[in-house]
Amino acid sequence: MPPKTMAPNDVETAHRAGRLLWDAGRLTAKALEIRRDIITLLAKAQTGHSGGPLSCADFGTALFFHELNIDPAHPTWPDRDFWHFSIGHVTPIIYSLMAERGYFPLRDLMKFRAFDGHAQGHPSAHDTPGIEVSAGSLGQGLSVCCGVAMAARIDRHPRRIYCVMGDGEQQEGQIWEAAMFAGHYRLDNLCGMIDYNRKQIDGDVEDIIGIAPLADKWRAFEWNVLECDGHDLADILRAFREARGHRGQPTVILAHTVMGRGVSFMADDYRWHGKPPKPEQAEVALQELGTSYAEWSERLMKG
Amino acid sequence: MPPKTMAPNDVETAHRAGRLLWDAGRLTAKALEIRRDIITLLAKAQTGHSGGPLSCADFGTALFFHELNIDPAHPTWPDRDFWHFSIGHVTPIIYSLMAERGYFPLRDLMKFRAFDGHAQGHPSAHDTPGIEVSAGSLGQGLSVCCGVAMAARIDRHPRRIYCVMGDGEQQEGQIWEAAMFAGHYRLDNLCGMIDYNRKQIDGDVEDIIGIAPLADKWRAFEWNVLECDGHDLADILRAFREARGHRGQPTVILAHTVMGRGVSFMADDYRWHGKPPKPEQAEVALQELGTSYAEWSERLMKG
Amino acid sequence: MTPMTSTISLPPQVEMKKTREGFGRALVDLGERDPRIVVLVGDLSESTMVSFFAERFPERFIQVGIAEQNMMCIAAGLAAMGKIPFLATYGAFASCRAADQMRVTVAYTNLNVKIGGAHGGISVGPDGATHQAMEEISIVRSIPNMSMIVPCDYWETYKATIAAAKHAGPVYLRFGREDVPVVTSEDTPFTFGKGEVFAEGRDLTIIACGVMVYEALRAREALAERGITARVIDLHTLKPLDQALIERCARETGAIVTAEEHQVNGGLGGAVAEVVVRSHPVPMEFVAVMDRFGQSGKPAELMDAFGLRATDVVAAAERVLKRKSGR
Amino acid sequence: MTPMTSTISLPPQVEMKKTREGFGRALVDLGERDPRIVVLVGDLSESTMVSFFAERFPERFIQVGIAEQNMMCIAAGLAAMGKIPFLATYGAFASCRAADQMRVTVAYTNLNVKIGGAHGGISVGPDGATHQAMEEISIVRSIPNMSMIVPCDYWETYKATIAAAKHAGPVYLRFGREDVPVVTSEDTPFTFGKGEVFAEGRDLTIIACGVMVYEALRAREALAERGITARVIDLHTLKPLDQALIERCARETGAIVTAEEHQVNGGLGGAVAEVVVRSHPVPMEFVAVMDRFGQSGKPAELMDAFGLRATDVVAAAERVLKRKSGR
Ligand SMILES: Cc1ncc(C[n+]2csc(CCOP(=O)(O)OP(=O)(O)O)c2C)c(N)n1
Ligand SMILES: Cc1ncc(C[n+]2csc(CCOP(=O)(O)OP(=O)(O)O)c2C)c(N)n1
Ligand SMILES: [Mg+2]
Ligand SMILES: [Mg+2]
Repeated sequence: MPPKTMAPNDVETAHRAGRLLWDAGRLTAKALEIRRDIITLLAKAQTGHSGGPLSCADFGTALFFHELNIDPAHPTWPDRDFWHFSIGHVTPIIYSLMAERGYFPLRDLMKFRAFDGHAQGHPSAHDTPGIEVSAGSLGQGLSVCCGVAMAARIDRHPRRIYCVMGDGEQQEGQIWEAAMFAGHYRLDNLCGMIDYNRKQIDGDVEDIIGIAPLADKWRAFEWNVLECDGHDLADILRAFREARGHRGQPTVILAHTVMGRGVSFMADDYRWHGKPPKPEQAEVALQELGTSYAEWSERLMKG
Repeated sequence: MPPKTMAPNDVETAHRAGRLLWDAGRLTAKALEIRRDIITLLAKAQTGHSGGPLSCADFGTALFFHELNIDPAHPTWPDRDFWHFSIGHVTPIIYSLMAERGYFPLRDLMKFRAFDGHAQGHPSAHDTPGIEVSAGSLGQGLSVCCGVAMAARIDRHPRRIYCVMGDGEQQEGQIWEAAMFAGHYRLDNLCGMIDYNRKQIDGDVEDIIGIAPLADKWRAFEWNVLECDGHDLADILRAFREARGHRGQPTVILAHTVMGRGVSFMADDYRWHGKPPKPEQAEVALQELGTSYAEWSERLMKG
Repeated sequence: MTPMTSTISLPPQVEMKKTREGFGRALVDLGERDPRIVVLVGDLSESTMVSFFAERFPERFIQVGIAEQNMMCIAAGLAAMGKIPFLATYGAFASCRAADQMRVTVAYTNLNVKIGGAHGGISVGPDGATHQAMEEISIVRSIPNMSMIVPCDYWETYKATIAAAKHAGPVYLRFGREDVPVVTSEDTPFTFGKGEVFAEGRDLTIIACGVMVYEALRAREALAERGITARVIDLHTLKPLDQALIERCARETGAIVTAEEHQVNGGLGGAVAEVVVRSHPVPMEFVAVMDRFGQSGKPAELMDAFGLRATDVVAAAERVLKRKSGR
Repeated sequence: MTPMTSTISLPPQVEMKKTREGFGRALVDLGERDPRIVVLVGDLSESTMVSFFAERFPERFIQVGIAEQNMMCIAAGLAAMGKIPFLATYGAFASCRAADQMRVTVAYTNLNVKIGGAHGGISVGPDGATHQAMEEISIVRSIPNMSMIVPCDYWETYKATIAAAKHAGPVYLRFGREDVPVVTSEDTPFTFGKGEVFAEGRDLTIIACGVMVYEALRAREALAERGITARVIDLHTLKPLDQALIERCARETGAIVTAEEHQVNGGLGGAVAEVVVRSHPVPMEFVAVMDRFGQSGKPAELMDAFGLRATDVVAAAERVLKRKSGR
């Protein structure tokens, strides 16, 4: 069985099993590549969501390249941690993280939402190796993770379970059913992460149906609540550490983020929730991210 | 149009419109009759729920005989307040309150759950005059009341809206969708009441899926939270007064009650959630309530 | 009494038993054999009879409370980790309250989740319309990857539950509330995905599921007295559908009556009609709930009032035979 | 080109327009005329095109956020107070996420709630299976008191929305995401509850709904070239069903092909089959999604891959004609 953890310097390819435990500096660099992937694959597909994937990019990278104990070469490795994005629409970052971590070739990203590719518009276990449970209808993921956490408890397995949620998604009642369940059963192997970018499709979350005070809500549902700057890798790692150390309660991390973060003209603009950059916009975005479509798409096609 | 309020002593029949504003003493006496109705109609039907109706008996009586501005003779009176039991299974008290208040003859209670009666196992707008929206699937009622409250706001109508919920029912996520909605829109014409009897079908609420700290939850959803002794009529009236006076937020009243309250062998026993007393048990219960099946069923049949 | 062979013959007095008890008992036996079996319930342990399992295997029993959406997805998570979860609630909530979760998380992922929907049909009785689930067949059949079984009695429910555990993939089991006639025995054959020929006949075929199988068998006796031989099919598996058997019955008997304790739109009748028109069109009549909500009453009163009795099957048989013979 | 009269004739180049835009425009016109009209949305204002109404009547527009169950019941409360609420979300969530609320609170109470289900069908495209609603007909038809309309183009969606407001009782409206051919005009007749004969024919009847009406009309042209005259019915109202028209088509043409962008189990085909076997059994073939989930891709690619094209309708017509003539 592969080792549970390994020193960062062992790792040259992302195909190794276990926790990568990358440091903040290295994660910051990888998050930049993830953002380049997101823009590039969206530019190629000309369909898909830009805003959420970019706000998830930093903590998503920390999750995959530091925190998770996984073996992308063996997605069903029995000792794996379980990760799940309840916000199925952020497939651009899900697939980018998976490809960069080694679940499948980078070139697959260039067939995002394509008829002849596996990278469906919303995560499909039937199509993509490493996706364990399909998603796309909001509010269901935390419940799925509660089931995985209960299975681990029944099996006395040390597996940790990570669930990424959206802030608009908090409006779905099922989230609170799952919250109540996990609080009741004190599922401390469960860690929820909320992409608190303050935007959803129709505008600002607080204008649509306000979710504040969000920390109070989770606390009232008997969860351990942590907050972090969702774009500061060091702060994100600190939150992960605290979550891992907390016993007797599930932990939720409110990751304060900015929708569209990393691309000037997308940042903090809800209108970028669900649309891809046009080719010329993508070029500008990729310049801001220190590359070009030609360069980065070539990297992906070769990968 | 009928008067909005009238002094208690005007009221001989319950058929008058407006708020009855009965005092605690008179309400306590009426609540005893309501309990007698509940046991009697359940004994007759030999099917139905005992526990919840008995825990709701006191605040239910205060709602119908003090608080609500209604005209049972004209259930669709445009100026009426709106009341709704989200816990559709407590039909024994719903029908008892309706009949005692004058929506339909008392004798109809003796056809509870009967093929040839209108008193369905769960409230049916199609069958029973005065039932405005059918219920029976838990968790939906507060949302209905949010819709009624929004209609009143659109029409600039002073109508007040009262929604009775269960404590086990708090486990349904839709309750929290409605709570978030009402908090967001600051629906201060809406008053939720929770029959906090600490029991549900399979046992103690805190053993099934704990809902505590319930007041914190509602506060975190931006509601004004009041608590009262759900069996002390004076305390219930105090809560209603405070709720009516509160502006800028919806109010929820946590009515601390005892399931099966009023009948010694039913009190605080979850096994009475969903079953009726056998004839001999009903006789004992009615003795405790100061009457007999013969006497009370005759009153109902004559009414 | 009838010239045709019959694998099932009813005594005048038939034993009565609850189908849901077959579910409860089977879960315990499954639990003994297979540690992967996990049971979830939404605050309805007694009425779904998973209480038997809860007592025997508390560590594999999960109380979810009143949260059906959550329960459906928790079961999905358990299945994703290799468990074989059975969830139990009333059919109205299993099929409707958690429909989106059944479609997206369970069925689209094709997870090994078993859904126990109790209190199906008008025979639920006094609880009234909201608790009388009669839309499950239409809903579940429309969702890809789902399988569905509507057993006819205690023993068949027991076997269906065992079969559901064996089948890899999501399965919806529908059962009722009341004591219903036990028409099969412990050793009556049961094959998932196949209809069972309970009685032979030449003049028409009665295809039934659930408690209506009993009514169909009684109807067959009544018809036999008038010299009419009716084949009776117990079509316990609604999905996948035994198309070959249905086509054969259409060809061999030339007329079909379906009988179900379910809404007429998209139910057993619809499922059979879809096969018949595509293979061998013959006259059909439907015995079902005619697109109306239920109501309170005694189960027997309701079965009568909603036209779900052997006499209603007989009447439908006579109508369909008239049409068959072109009169 | 074809001997039979046709009320709808297609130019080589047909204008393309979104059905959901007909919904959005109709809501504004309804709002002008009737102050009782209220519109609710679940964080999908643009894609359901209720944004037009929101701009024009902000005081009668209610943003519910991502909470479909809540939205369904809020609409019920508004209807109970005399409003005429239209709610809008994607069909997958309108039909599945809020199914229990639609059944118990809306339909059982028979409240005047109008449900706008956008993004129905495989043609939703790149979003993939979860967002391609293809179970709505089965679900909604099974619920008593519900009505359902699946309009074929922009103008029909506009008229269906107006008709839904006129009809007293709950109505489910299904429309798609993409630009689809505008086959009707502002003054093409539309009657709620009736099917429209879009083109006459003797040899078989093609009964279609939604975008498949266009494919049916194209198929009719192709068949005409082979001397086959196909009647084309636009069966926009799935419930209540125009049984008389379906029976007449069965009798007069002796063969039926149904075409729908929906799961084959319990959809339009099933609804028609239920009428056919009970009235005048004839061979039928179904053009539909064959009980499988959708996937990502361009709408056109998916319509081809899932067999929802005029050519597929033609092939089905040839199969059914073979069976009709007993070959
Ligand atoms: C049950 C359900 N309702 C509606 C949608 C449509 N939808 C997809 S994403 C989204 C907004 C989600 O907001 P948020 O969670 O904040 O994600 P973000 O916009 O920040 O990426 C909506 C309404 C859906 N996918 N599922
Ligand atoms: C959606 C839904 N799930 C389950 C049920 C079955 N059920 C009826 S009452 C009840 C328990 C409700 O508990 P609580 O709200 O505390 O009411 P009480 O038992 O105190 O009367 C349940 C699970 C239902 N009616 N609706
Ligand atoms: Mg957001
Ligand atoms: Mg309770």
